[in-house]
Amino acid sequence: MPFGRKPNEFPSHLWTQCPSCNEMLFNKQLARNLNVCTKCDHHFRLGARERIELLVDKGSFHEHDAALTSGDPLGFTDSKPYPERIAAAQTKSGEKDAIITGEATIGDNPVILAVMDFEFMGGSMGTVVGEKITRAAERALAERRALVIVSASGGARMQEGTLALMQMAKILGALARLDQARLPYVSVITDPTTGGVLASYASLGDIIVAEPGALIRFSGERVTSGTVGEKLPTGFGKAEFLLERGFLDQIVPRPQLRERIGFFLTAFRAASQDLRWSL
Amino acid sequence: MPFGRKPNEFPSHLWTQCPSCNEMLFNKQLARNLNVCTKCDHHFRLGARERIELLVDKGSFHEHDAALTSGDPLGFTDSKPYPERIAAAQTKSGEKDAIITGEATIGDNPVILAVMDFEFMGGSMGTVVGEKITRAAERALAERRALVIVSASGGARMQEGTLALMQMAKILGALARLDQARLPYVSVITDPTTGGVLASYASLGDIIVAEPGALIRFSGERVTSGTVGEKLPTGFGKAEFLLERGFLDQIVPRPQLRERIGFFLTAFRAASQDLRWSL
Amino acid sequence: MLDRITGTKRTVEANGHLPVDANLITEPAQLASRVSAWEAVQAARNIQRPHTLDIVGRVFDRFHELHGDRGFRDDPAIVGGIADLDGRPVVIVGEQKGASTEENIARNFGMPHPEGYRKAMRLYRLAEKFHLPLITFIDTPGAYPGPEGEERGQAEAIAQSILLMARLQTPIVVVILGEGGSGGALALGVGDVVLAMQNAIYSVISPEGCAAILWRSPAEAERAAKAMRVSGPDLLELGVVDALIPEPAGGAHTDHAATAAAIRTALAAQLAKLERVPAADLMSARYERFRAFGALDEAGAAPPPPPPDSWWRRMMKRPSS
Amino acid sequence: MLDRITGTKRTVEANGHLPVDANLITEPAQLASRVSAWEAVQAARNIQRPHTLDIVGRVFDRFHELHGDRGFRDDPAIVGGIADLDGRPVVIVGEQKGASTEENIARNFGMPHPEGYRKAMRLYRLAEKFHLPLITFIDTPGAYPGPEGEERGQAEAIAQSILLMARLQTPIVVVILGEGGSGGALALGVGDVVLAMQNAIYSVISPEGCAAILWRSPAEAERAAKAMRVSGPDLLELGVVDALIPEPAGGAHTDHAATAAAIRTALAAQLAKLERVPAADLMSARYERFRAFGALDEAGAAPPPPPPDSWWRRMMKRPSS
Ligand SMILES: [Zn+2]
Ligand SMILES: [Zn+2]
Repeated sequence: MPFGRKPNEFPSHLWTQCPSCNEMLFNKQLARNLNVCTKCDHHFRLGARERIELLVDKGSFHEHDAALTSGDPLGFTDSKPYPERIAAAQTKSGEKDAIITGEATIGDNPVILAVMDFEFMGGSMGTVVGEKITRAAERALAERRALVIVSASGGARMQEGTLALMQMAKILGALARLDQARLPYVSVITDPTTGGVLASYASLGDIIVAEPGALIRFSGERVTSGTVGEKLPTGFGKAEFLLERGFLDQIVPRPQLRERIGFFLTAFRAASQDLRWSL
Repeated sequence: MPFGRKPNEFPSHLWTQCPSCNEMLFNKQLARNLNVCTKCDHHFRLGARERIELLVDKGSFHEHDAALTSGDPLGFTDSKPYPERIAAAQTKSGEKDAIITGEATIGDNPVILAVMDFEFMGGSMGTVVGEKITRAAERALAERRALVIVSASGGARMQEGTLALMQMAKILGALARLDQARLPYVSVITDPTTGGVLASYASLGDIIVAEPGALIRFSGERVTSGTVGEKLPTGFGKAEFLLERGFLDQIVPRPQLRERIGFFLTAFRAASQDLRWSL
Repeated sequence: MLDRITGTKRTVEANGHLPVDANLITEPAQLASRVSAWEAVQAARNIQRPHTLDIVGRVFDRFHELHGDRGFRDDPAIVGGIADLDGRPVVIVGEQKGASTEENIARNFGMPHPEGYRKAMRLYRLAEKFHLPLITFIDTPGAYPGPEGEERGQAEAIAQSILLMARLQTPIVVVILGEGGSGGALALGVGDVVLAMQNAIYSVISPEGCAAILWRSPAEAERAAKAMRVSGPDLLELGVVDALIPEPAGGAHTDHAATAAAIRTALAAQLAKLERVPAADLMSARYERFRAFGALDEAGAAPPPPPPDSWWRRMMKRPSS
Repeated sequence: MLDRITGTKRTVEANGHLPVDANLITEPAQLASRVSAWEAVQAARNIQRPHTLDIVGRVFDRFHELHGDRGFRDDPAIVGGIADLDGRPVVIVGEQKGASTEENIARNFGMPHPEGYRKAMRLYRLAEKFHLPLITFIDTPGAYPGPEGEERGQAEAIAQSILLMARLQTPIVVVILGEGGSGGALALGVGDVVLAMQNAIYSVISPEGCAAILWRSPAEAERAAKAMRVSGPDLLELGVVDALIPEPAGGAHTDHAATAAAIRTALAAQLAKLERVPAADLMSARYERFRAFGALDEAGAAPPPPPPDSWWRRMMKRPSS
């Protein structure tokens, strides 16, 4: 701890304690450092707007489908009705749903970008996320751009029932067409990515990278322990574990993401433009 | 043991002892039963000519490339020169090399058939085996027949060096074309199949079946224990083990092989003739 | 404006290939009585309900099972092979529960590991290679959620499986036999026609799992099942399934033979229709079928164009209704 | 009549795309002195010899490694990724030995498990999808022969890998860096051009393994190496490799930088040639390259037709020599 002060001496609107190294971090400095701990490189979660800013070439982003919001197809109510939950999340976040999509360039490569935001109802995937990603993939196909999706999600949105589940098939249908057209798709997995998002587009990139320390699991902890009740080894379900198990191409620290994705896209594009290999 | 007689009371040209149940089996009866023990169903090895007879529709087999024999590209000598080894194997077996190929029908399905014989230099794959299988695959492609290969082999033939190794790439090049043309290839693995044969065509069938109890391993026991020195579990490397590990479609007892292969080929052919699904 | 609530009507019409003579239920009103979601959950999980191999043995004339993923293990929770329906060869893939505790332990209660989905994918490709129609049977609480599944890529296997079905160039008929549990079900669920047994369920998360998260108590599973609308009639109204296959009056578990007979009738009719569809039409109809799912509100956007006439209407040269 | 002894000449001519300016050795006579097979074995196995990542780091301008088979494990005995040679992006896959005992333990002495070959295949497909040339580096005693390898399908993985290379629709250049051990090497070895370092070896079975079987003593490995003709000049004469890349006078281990420079020159020249070949020609030339290997005697058969003019000659519109 810096200067031997106790945590309660740090007002929470000014300071954040790093859960990894316990360092007290000045919020402004943390934000300047892309929400990465200046002492131990712990990657804090990052909002979708900030994420877009760090990923794309400066000023190149133009948002698509910003007005799309969810209906309530099931008339779903638990402790409160689903429309109220959405309205609350919208008010809190200023966003319409758990994803922002648009066009941009990354290292001068034209891309369609989709970035999820965990702060909006746990980044859950309902029909808005499904529709926006599907449109993104269809636009990438129509305009022959690469597709980059940044995932951060607790899984499918239960309040939309099987219609949420169907989004997995809907999105993957569009990704199949993109693949057939030999257009690149880069999946960026951030903390946390689980459930139906991991079991669909997050796991399918031509290149799949993750941020250090990200939790990446098919089953939520609650589901796993409730259903099967086994004890899990430490490090299980973290990005580093998945790299070792063969499911990630690389773990890329946040400050290097733009450059790294740009490298891969440039390689894929350089060769594709050269139609000499085209069959 | 039948009638309480000792093994030495059974002349070996008349009787064979089953290594699995110790039953003494009258050779003629064993042959009539397709070299399967009448008591415990142990599958003895079977020569290529007998194998062909049990596999194809009666009288439908016509041999191809019967005159092909091996040169001595390396001038290879160990305790005796390679050409002498070949000559000895030819004299002993009456065959030119470790494989017989030809056309036939199986359950009325037109096939090209290739059957290896372990008795000829341990069923080793040299350039004759490579050439005959490649020609078989090329004929299947040209005549739009299915390809059926029955493997029984200790692996690549060391006396032909890297030219034997190259046969794996040569054969698989032809199998790739067959696959692209959507023609079926059925791999039948018999005791024993190891090394370069297992690591090439034997492991690649649209359907892969094996006979009960067949030894099926990539590494010969000698190589494995010499190089790595680990102790192996019982049952390791037997057909039943491979089925459990996901590498075989089925284990098919010898008497059912023709009918089973016929069933699959009929299914594949019925649909392929129907060009409504053709894309 | 709320412009795209997916409903049975739209989806069934777009895929309009459900023959009347197959005795299928395409409207909840056709049902004499409507089960509650929780009754459906219990019926779908009844251990005496016919499971995949039982149905396959009764529906098809011949069946030879094919094993293995060619990479790690033969998963007993997924079965598959080649079968024959009135001389028409098809590829079968289904999730397999047990009819007893012992069998359920051997079958892992119908919860596949990643190698199960990889076996399924191998058979999907086999179907495609030889232009064989693919028929899948869904019956799983979900993909196995334990550590071994995570280690070997449960999520990757499910994702690849869905992707492959979406692009597989051969007709696919999906039958939800009993429990359709989440992604582990959808990995077998992307088809040209999706049918469900009358008492089958299909859900994005198990009712218990949903209750544990939203109501903080698995005991609220009944409320969760109702809220998620998991029963056959619900699925029909949501358009998630195209039709229900009727079960015997007491439920499928009371009469396996009659249940199989109804499935056989339905499959024979679907295959007869699907085999007349040009492949390119099949692929775009499948894309559109899943593309349509949504419940969206888009301020200021023009209403979406009406879907083009389905291949079925074009083929039949009948006017749209 | 012994009609088809494969020799360097035939193969190199059919593939006649070896540019003179790359300083390649296409005739044993070009070598100042010819190493014995056993000397080559020892040189190829020298722990100080440059291994794949060392070469990749020196040959290419940028390199980013890609990990994992997407199913079981990231095998450290096979490395791969995307690299850049004078602005030309390529996919790299290579077997990786260690330069120390610790590193060798981590790299399993360059002996891949099945998941290593499955990682390689994933990268082969990536190269194909984006029309990137594939460059492979072979350096392995062989595929790992232990039980885990058998359990996870060592044979299947190698077979699939060879099959995939045979049909991969993108140019492939193979470089045998050190030890080319049997099927475990061939899984990276099916290319349009196959080059070997001057002191590399390539064999159907390790000299020790061959000796143990034929001479019943691993101590006879030297005789086995000679009999199997595993050295660079032997491979050139047999046509198994198209050319040798010269090593520094003391061997590659004495000067990694000079070794890498020679490899870079060779690769740049090959890529420049190959990128001008139409894909269909590439595929048939690759087929013919491996199709030609044989040493056959066929009584009564007509001599085989002469091979058609290679794509290279056709492209260059020069008369056959
Ligand atoms: Zn920290
Ligand atoms: Zn016996």
